[in-house]
Amino acid sequence: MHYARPSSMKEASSLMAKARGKAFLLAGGTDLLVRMKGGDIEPDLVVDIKSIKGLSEIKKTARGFSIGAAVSCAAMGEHAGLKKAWPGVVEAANLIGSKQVQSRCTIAGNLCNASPAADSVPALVAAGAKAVIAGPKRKRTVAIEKVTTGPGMTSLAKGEIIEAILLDKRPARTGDAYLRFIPRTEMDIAVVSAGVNLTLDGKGVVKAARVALGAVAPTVLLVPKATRAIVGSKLDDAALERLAAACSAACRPIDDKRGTIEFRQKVAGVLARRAARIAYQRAGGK
Amino acid sequence: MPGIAVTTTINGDEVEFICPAEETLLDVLRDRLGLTGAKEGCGTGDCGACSVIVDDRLVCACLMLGAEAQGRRIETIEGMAHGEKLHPLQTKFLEHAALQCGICTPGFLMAAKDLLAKNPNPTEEEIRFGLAGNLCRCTGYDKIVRAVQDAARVMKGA
Amino acid sequence: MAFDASFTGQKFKSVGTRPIRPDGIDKVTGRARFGADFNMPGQLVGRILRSPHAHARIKKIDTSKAEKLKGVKAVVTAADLPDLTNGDAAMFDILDNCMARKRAFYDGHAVAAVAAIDARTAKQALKLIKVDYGVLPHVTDVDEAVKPKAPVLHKSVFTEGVDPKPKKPSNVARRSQYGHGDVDAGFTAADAIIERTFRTEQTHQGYIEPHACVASVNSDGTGELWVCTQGHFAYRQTCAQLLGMDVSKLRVTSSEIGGGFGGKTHVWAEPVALALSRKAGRPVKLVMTRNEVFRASGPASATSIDVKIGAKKDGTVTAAEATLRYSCGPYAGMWAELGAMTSFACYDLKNVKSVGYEVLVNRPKTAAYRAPSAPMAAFAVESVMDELAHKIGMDPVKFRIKNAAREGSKSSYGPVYGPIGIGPTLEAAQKHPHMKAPLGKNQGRGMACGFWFNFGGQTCTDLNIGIDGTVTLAVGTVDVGGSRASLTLVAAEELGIPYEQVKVVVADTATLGHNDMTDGSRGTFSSSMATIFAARNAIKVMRERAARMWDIPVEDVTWEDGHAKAKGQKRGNLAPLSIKEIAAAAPNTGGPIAGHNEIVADGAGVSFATHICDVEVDPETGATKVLRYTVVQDAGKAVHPTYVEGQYQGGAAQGIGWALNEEYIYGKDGRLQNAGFLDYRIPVCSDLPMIDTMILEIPNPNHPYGVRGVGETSIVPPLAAIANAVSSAVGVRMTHIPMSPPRILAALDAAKA
Amino acid sequence: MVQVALWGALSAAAGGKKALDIEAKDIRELFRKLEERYPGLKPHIERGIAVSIDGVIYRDTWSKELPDKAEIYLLPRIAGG
Repeated sequence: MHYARPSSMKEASSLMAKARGKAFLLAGGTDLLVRMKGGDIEPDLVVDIKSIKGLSEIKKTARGFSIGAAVSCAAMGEHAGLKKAWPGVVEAANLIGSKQVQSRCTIAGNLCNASPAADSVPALVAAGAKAVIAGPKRKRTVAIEKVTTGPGMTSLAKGEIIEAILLDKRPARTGDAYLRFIPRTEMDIAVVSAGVNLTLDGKGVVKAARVALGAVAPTVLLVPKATRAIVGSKLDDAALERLAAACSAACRPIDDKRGTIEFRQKVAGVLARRAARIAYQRAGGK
Repeated sequence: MPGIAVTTTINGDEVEFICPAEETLLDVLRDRLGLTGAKEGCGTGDCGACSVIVDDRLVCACLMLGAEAQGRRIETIEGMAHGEKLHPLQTKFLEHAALQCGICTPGFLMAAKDLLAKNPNPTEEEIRFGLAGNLCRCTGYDKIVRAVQDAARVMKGA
Repeated sequence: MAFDASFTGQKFKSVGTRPIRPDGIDKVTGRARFGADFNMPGQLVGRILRSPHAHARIKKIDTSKAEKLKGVKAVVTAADLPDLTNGDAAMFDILDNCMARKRAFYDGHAVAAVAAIDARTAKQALKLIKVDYGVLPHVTDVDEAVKPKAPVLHKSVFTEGVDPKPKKPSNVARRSQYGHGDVDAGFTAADAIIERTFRTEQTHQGYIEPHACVASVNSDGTGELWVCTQGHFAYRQTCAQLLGMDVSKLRVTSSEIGGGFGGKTHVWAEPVALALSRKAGRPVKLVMTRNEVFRASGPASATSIDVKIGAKKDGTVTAAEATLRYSCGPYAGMWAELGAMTSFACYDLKNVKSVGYEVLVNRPKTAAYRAPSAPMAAFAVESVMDELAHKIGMDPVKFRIKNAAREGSKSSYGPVYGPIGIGPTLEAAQKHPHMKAPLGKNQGRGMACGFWFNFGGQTCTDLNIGIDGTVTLAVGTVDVGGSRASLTLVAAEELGIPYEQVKVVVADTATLGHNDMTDGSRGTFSSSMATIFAARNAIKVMRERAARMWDIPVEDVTWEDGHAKAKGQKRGNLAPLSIKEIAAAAPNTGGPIAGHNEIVADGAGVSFATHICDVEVDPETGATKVLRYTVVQDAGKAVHPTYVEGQYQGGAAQGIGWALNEEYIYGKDGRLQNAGFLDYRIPVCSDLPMIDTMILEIPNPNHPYGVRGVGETSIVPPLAAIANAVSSAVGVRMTHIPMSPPRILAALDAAKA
Repeated sequence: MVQVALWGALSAAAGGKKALDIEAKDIRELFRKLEERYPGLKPHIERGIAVSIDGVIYRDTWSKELPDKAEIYLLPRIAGG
């Protein structure tokens, strides 16, 4: 195995594009090294992107936030501005693994690992976040939900690297939240999860909503019917029940070692309902 | 395949080593540098027995490549005491019998040190969640939490 | 409860205090050397190739390519571990488990091993070994395995203990039965009967330190083994027999051990490491990965248990019956039998019957796990006791107190009890403030009792007085959880000197006589007994030396407070002699001073506990949070109370994990799906509350200080205590452990439907 | 004379007998006489069995004396954790 530590995106992209054999990017390494240990993969090349300038920074821009691909989730949790604007995204990022894992793991890595159960992804999808993807020839910006195409699979071409994750600026009366279900209180992979992002009008009526579910389908699901269930409501009990039912109905889960189909369907609705309530309060609703 | 030459700082001392690209920091510490205080309980970041502090952040040495240590500042259990003087956490772990078999102890001490550095006045719940990345199978955690609470008290007074 | 006055009156100076453990400083500074922390010159790295199949014939193994790889120094298969067991069936099973011979019996069964110059080469070499498997039908489920059409693991197994002998082979290796009286008559006399079937899934001890050893075998037939084990003498015996070595020529040193809980009472990879070293002619270090620990060491049984108990309206249990099916892995054990013996041991019953079936399945060999087999039986029995109490309208604690075994009760497994602690633990629990604390919405309280036998066994110690009067105590029981602190206290107590003047070490197999393992809660019980007698022998020598120093008859020398004192009026002017003074004069009074003792430390008193817990269940997700937990247990005499509390808390925590989340999950292909700490979910710090403890001291009349073993019983009640609490919180009786959120939610849905 | 109760698999190995009266002064003599009378018990004794004498369990001490009229239970040698 070769280890490379490029100092620019161009160099990194070129290394990845030209690599013969199996090449992997290394940011936090909290998925990559586990897979190497288990013998699932034997990389020929590992490209460490942490020395690339700017990649370890959270930038506040005119349009919102740009989170570099090498920013650790712990650093996201320490960024007061980001936390205030996108509490749901930050709490989702901070749920990945232990404190030890938090010091290293990144949301870009969480996204590219392409697990349906990735904690940060439903929150990012609900938030309408975008990924800036740099390739050998051009840069493109795509919606988060377009990045993963199935378990372990992404739409990234050879040589393409996520450079940053973009989050919009937050207007007033908006709020997001993320909840996941795990059997323990920490250290587990989500059995089912839900991210909700709401915008209210001056009267507390839901104007816009995005609801995303994790671990209930091959990729994170954006649920338009859930949006329809609550837009126009003040998130009363009936709206919440409609939301839960829409989420349960949208699930296409499997039975596996972490949970059953029935459990995931039912709890997806429960979590969406609970997350919506938190997001609503954060948006100033009562 | 040629190894990678790495210069790093461990417990305040500059250290040089050469390791294959795929070797983890844990294997470097234990097998190349003789620092066996960090333990391998799982090799997959699930038990925390290999916890070390890298540039003021707590990490699992099993989830970091040795090559990544270049230019970093690493603290391990071997550097926790100052000469003969134990760190208050070490003293409190002994006084509270916060260890039975002791295999998880170095990892817990590093995690607790990191926790108190970032939050000198943690609640019981903050301690429990802060140490959730470290598995202990002997104690049921009760005495570990009490030792950390007591150490926090002592360190604030010092 | 009758107490032996000679025990309750004992006054101790050291025993019962809480000093810092002697091995502590090495453990908080990272200096303690565990199994994987030791190296030898020229050492190779050993790795094991394991079967990916649950059940397969091994047709052929081609190691030639691996042998040719540069850096590979030895490859071994079953051919390198020939059968030297001479008809000893139990030993053959151990051999076959260490290295599969004709068939691989489970996913993870070792089939070959390599020793190479580094880990990378060893890993590559494993890939070059070609094994030609003939895949066979498998069965991993304990209930499926007993069905008539289940694939039979061994054609040679005909259920033992059944008359007449069965005509067909089956997966039921043995039947055992315990009890007395007439259960049918008992049930006829009952006003209320509860009958239910329970299931528990397979759990692992989950010690944080994987199995690790360094083996070195020389061409002259001598060898050394450094290993993390609960019993280095037992490992020596087994390894020497399997390798055809002389027991005395294999020196085994026990490293510091990173947890065992029964899992390190059996050999796993150690004979393979020795075989590799013998073949390579160099030392070999072999450390299991966590994946290997889960797949190929020894978890506890999965079980399926039927329980039926009947009682009169006044609360008298009239009959109790249990049928217990325990999985053994591919080799017969006595796991169901232990379940049958312990199931009703807490109670004084007129009519009781328990029947155990040892069931063979394609899973790793079952090993001991802390009070082996008792927690599952207690779960079933204590759940039914709880339900029955409610059915007759009696408080569950009162119901248990009314039926509790006491001194003179005939136990359900046969013998009549001496002084025991079940009654007192129940009464203490009844009076505990925890019992009266208010409960909120979705919360429930449960309690349960537990029993374990405790062992004694072969033990010896060497106590040497140093030239400066300090004391070295060499013991042969491995220190798993702080026993060196307890044994230091005992030596200090008996000699009458300060704790700091005694240093305890665990001796290797070449420097001390045979000691049984640290299992069965025997470490402190038996080694403290041998230490007391060794100290008394040393005191006898020191009295003789003092007599010589004073030139008076030895009968006139007594021993008090760490000093020799002269008796009688005319000797009143003789200042007492300290150990230091006697030791300083030793070269001239007869040479070195020591005390030895070799015993069979029999008479370990049985142990009982009662646990109380409160839980809150989220009815929408099935998640359970343990809010409060209290352990009440009899310790006989707590030598170092802090470490006794630690045993109570640790056992309770393991039981909580077992009750709520821990389980082996097998796929249809017979492969283990969760061989890691990510998906085999042992409790993390944030899962648990503080665990309150209450130590009762009902002295064991068979120990000089009244000590009982304390290590195991604490894992027996939690499964039932939590099940009773959850059942109370959700209003549905939970019969399948672990009570994982999907199971709780499914049970709630089923109850609604 | 002591009364010996056989439990579990041992009873089957002794032709279904659940209790026996035997003249034996210690555990060794008890085992020897049991083996003579019931050869089926021999493999069990070799595998190791524990003896409960008036409620106290002995695993290894063959020289342990059996008091007259003592209540003796033969139990399997148990494993611990």
